[in-house]
Amino acid sequence: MSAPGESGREALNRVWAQPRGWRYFSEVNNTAVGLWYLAAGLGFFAVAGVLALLMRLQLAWPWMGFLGPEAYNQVFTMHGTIMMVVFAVPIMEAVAVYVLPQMLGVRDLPFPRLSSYGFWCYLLGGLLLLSSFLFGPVPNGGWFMYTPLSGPEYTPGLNTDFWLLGLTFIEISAVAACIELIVGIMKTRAPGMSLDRMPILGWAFLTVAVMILFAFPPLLLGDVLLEAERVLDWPFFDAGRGGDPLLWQHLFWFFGHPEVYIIFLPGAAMVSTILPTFCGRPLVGHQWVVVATIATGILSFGLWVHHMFAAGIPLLSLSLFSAASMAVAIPSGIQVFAWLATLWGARPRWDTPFLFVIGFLVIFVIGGLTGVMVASVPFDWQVTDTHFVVAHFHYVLIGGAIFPLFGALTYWFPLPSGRLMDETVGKWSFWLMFVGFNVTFFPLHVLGLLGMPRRVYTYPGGLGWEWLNLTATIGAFVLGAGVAVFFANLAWSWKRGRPAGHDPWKAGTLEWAGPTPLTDSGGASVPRVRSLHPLWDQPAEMAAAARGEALMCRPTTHGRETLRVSAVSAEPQQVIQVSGPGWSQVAAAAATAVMFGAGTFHLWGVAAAGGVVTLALLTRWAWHSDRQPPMARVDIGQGIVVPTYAADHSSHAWWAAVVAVLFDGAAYLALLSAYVFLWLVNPVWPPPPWEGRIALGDILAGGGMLAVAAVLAHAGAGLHRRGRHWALPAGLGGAVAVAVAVAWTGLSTLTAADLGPTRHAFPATVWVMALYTLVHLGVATLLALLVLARQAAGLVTPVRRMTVMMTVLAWDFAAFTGLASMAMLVLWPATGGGGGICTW
Amino acid sequence: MLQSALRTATPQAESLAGLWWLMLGLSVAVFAVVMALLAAGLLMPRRPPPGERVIMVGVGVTVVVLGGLLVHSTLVGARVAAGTDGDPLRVEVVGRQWWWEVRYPQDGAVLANEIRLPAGRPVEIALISGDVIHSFWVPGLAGKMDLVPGHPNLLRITPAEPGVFRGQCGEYCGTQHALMAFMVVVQPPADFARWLVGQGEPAAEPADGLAARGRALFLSSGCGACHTVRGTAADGRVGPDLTHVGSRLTIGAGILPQNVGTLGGWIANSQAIKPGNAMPVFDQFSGGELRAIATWLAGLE
Amino acid sequence: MRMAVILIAAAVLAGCDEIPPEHRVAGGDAGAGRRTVADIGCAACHQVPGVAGPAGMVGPPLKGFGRRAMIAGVAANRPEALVRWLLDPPAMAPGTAMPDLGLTEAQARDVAAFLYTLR
Amino acid sequence: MVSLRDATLVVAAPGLWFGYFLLVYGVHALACRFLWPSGPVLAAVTALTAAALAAEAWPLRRLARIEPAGFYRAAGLGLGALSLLATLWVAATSWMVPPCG
Repeated sequence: MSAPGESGREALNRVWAQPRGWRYFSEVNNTAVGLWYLAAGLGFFAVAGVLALLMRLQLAWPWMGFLGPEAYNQVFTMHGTIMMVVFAVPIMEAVAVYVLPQMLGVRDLPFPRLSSYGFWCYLLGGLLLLSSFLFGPVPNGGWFMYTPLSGPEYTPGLNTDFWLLGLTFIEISAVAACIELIVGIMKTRAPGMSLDRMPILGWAFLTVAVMILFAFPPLLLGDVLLEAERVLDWPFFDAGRGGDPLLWQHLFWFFGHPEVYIIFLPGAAMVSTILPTFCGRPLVGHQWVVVATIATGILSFGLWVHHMFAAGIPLLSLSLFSAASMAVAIPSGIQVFAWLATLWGARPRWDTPFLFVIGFLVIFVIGGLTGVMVASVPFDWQVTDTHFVVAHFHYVLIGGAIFPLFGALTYWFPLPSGRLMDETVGKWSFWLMFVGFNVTFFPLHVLGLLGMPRRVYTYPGGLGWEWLNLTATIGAFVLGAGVAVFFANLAWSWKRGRPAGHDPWKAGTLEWAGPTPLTDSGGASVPRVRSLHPLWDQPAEMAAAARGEALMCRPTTHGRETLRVSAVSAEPQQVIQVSGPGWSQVAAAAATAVMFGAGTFHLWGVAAAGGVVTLALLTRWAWHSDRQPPMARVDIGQGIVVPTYAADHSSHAWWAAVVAVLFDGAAYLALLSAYVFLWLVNPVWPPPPWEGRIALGDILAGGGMLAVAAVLAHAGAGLHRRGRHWALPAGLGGAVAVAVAVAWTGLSTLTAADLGPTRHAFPATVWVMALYTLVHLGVATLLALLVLARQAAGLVTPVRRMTVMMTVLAWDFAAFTGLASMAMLVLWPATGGGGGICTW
Repeated sequence: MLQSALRTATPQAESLAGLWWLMLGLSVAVFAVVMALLAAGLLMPRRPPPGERVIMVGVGVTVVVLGGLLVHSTLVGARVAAGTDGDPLRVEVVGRQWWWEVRYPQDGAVLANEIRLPAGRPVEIALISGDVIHSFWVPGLAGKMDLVPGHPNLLRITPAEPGVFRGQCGEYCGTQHALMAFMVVVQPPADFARWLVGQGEPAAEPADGLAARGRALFLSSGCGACHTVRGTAADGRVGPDLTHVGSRLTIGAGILPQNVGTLGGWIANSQAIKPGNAMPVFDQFSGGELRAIATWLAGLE
Repeated sequence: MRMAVILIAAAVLAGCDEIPPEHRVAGGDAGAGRRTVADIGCAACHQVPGVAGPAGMVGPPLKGFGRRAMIAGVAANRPEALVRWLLDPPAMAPGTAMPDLGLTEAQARDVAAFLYTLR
Repeated sequence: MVSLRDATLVVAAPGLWFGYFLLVYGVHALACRFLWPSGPVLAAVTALTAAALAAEAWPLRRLARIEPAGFYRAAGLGLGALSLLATLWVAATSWMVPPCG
């Protein structure tokens, strides 16, 4: 559908044109948002890198007076936190947002506005965390924030609050990326790119997104519980009142260990992308590398206790985690052998990206070997929390992620800039980084064995640590110089680099199909893919696609659109209209920032106002979603006709809803696990004062009403689908009424039971479970009201019913988790011998 | 090296060091092989890539090596954790921000930042947290074991022969985590027995007038609100027990040698030495008064 | 870093024989003196260039000691007086906080020699 | 054509392993808390998991007929083999160590 006389390409350029001037920041397209993400990530990297240099200066010699203990503790906390949470994971998401759509051959991911909202939350959350340097109470509990040190008694200032709220804010971006990547990779690929033809990078980001889905919710729960302990004095981690400091460690490391692989897997995938290009041949054992990627992702969830080998946990439990930790080395081995086999006799080209890949291989193998060492329980008793571990994980993370990332930045630099980075300067930056890295971190292995712990701001002389530390400090500045040279090269080459032209590296994947720099629309048409390396195996077709002679060579629904395909075999299913520029995501992020910023300072009124505004903006956003273009079916070329709207279980929107519910469900499972954990560590559960506080009848009645609410929502939606328009208000209205009744009776029952959440971890946990259900009933109610309003406005029909499906899902989830909580409270303690909370 | 994990004096630490040397040998071999393959692959003349079978071969070798290591490491862990048979000496160590209280419950001895053990006898060290999480680590004697509030832990070691070993907190525990060290002195059993009897006794009487003046100043300046000196009115429980402070090797939790000079310096301005520690600055004394208190304390052997 | 530079500089200066004749300590070994200063923990009270230690703030910092005119304000800064001071400070200045540290005569000479390298 | 359900089958094995891992960890924690004998339970769970992992190879064979390239079948078998190995390692270590020590 173009204006009269307009060619397909002109129409594409019009609808995909990026706004100019300050309006540029209203853009939501991945080629803009991905770049901002990358720039912000590198900015935070630079900050954390400077913090690292400050630490190395302080440790250069015994008793240095450069940083005092408090300053040093703040610096190492912020270095770790920024590197892990504000740099490493987001920069990988940034690469995914920028490169994946091009590599998968589509114009954009399915939810650009969500990506953009995620970016703004990330940027503002990172700045909130950094702003603690302005206000003074810089987080100082280490990036792992162990309780009770980080709790209200030992850190009464706002230090921990900055960390907890800053991270929670940033996690919004992780959730957004997780939804965007899972749905994007599974549902928006070029036709014909079945999963077996999907590049490793796609597999890695799919795995990583699924890992985020299950790893981040426990941290989120931990954040909420710790903030509740700090603000409300609910003693989840206080051993004196039935809590347990180890609960925090379990929640944190259930996130913290997969986190490392969330960073490493994309790095490895970048290697699997760059290496074949420079060797001019496909990756040997592609399918085994896919297997290794998936296996690493899942095995990494069986490793979390290996951060707690010295905590006094029974040896048998430790041994299980030791076995899993050794097992995870096998998939890494698969990848290393696949790379070696690909290199074998390939006579590769030695450009900078390839140098970074080789540097990666050397460093990562060392990091992997020390990783096997620390997987050994008894050896880890010696080296855990020493500089040996510092050396190990910097070998894995800098070697496994930073070197591939810098290689990848050099490799993909032509896509946004149309230019190549300077080769000579690039080689300088590589060698400075490679030498500096090893000089910095190799001596730390020895220091750890000589007894130097981590997180010490100084150390006495005479222990044999002086010269190794001095060497490491000198190395750190060489490494820093290498990074600075790399950044200078980025800046200089952006405008002045040699023009890259078409496919400068002779790569085989789709992001290089068109000209550089990328056009705003991301390509003149969408190709049909028949190979893992389309540019190598079907060059003529790809050239035709680049000329606009394949699919979707003009906008068929007036707006920006991308193609939805079937998840496995990538058959075209639907043309999706995606969002264009606008400010609602920026405004929503700003309101969210007010909420978290004010919350950090415990200004609850302002925070609540920010929350209400955020909710209002999100509602407005939701109001304009679930669009149904006027034409029901469109021809996207080559005789392929697809619908423009679908509300079924293959729809991208439904997938997104399911992913969101899985995330929420993972948080709920973490909550249940916390409940079971506290039950196991307490000798009597519930403790005697809480026995028989609630009548069983009250609980059964509450559970019954929850079930009724879900059934009503289902019935209303089902009848509405069959054309009974009245059924929707009746069903959803009934569900809302029942929810109000449940909330009312539940709250009055709990209040009457006088549980006293500050007295013990048991009543505090019961309250959290109750509040969880109440919040979810609230969300379900809001969604129901939104759907009813949309119906009144004619935006919901028996066909256009995606919002109805999502609302019913929310009711199901609220009812299901509420029932599970009640069952837990009633049944679980009874099996432990003690009396339950209920009077039977 | 006082604090090295490779200079060991118990069968337990010995096993851990043995594990290290074994894994180092394996790792060097693996690294050499991988680097040789990498170099060969990069340098050789152009040829078609090998089939996927090589990956399988590599993975097979990895599985065998790792499996063997896992079995060995698990067995070593079980052996080390079990300790050795015999009638164990029980010592209690309470970690506090940022020092260690050491108790010998059977003998009534209480001291700080120094543990003495008899050579040749199994020891059970009960590890108790007094506030936040700490970790007890004497690399020459054993691996780390955390002190977790609500979870008393037990560490079993058997010091083999006399020697002095430095230990240090292994888990980040706040401002002065870095300067939370202690000494472990392994003595011949007879020396140890004598020492333990002495530690159980009340403080010695002042040897001279200067020391007597020091004791009077100590008691009149409020030091007893935090410190205990058995045999005097000082019975505070906040800071270390000073009854036999003059017999210890270090002050300030293993960071300075103990002598009359460092004691005086610590009293007058410990915040300059160990910023953030719980002891306030006592800068109200005259030079002579400070010297008197330090002299008395240094004489409490 | 700074400490390392100072340390190297001190070593170089010591070797350069720039110590004026009136500050030569007969039988004093500056290197051994530096080790003694580190071993007995002078840093609890004094900041001593070339000896890593906590920033003691009880007595005067010893930077530039070789250019000081007086010892503790009671005696001219000459080797014999310094050795006497190190052996028993209260004997020379009864009100001083610095105690008799129980140094041997040889140790005191070494320490004195070291202190004169601090210029 | 390979369906979403087939693709799910490909990644089922490591999921099985993870369930097994959590179960062993949980059963062991419960056994130590309440002094149950955990050995027979763990042996039974291990045998069941290993059997399930082996049985997964059968439906994967079907994929070979509908997908000549062999990608899904190979990936499924590879993940199954790795999961079986990890299961056996976990079982072996839990055998070698005294419980609740």
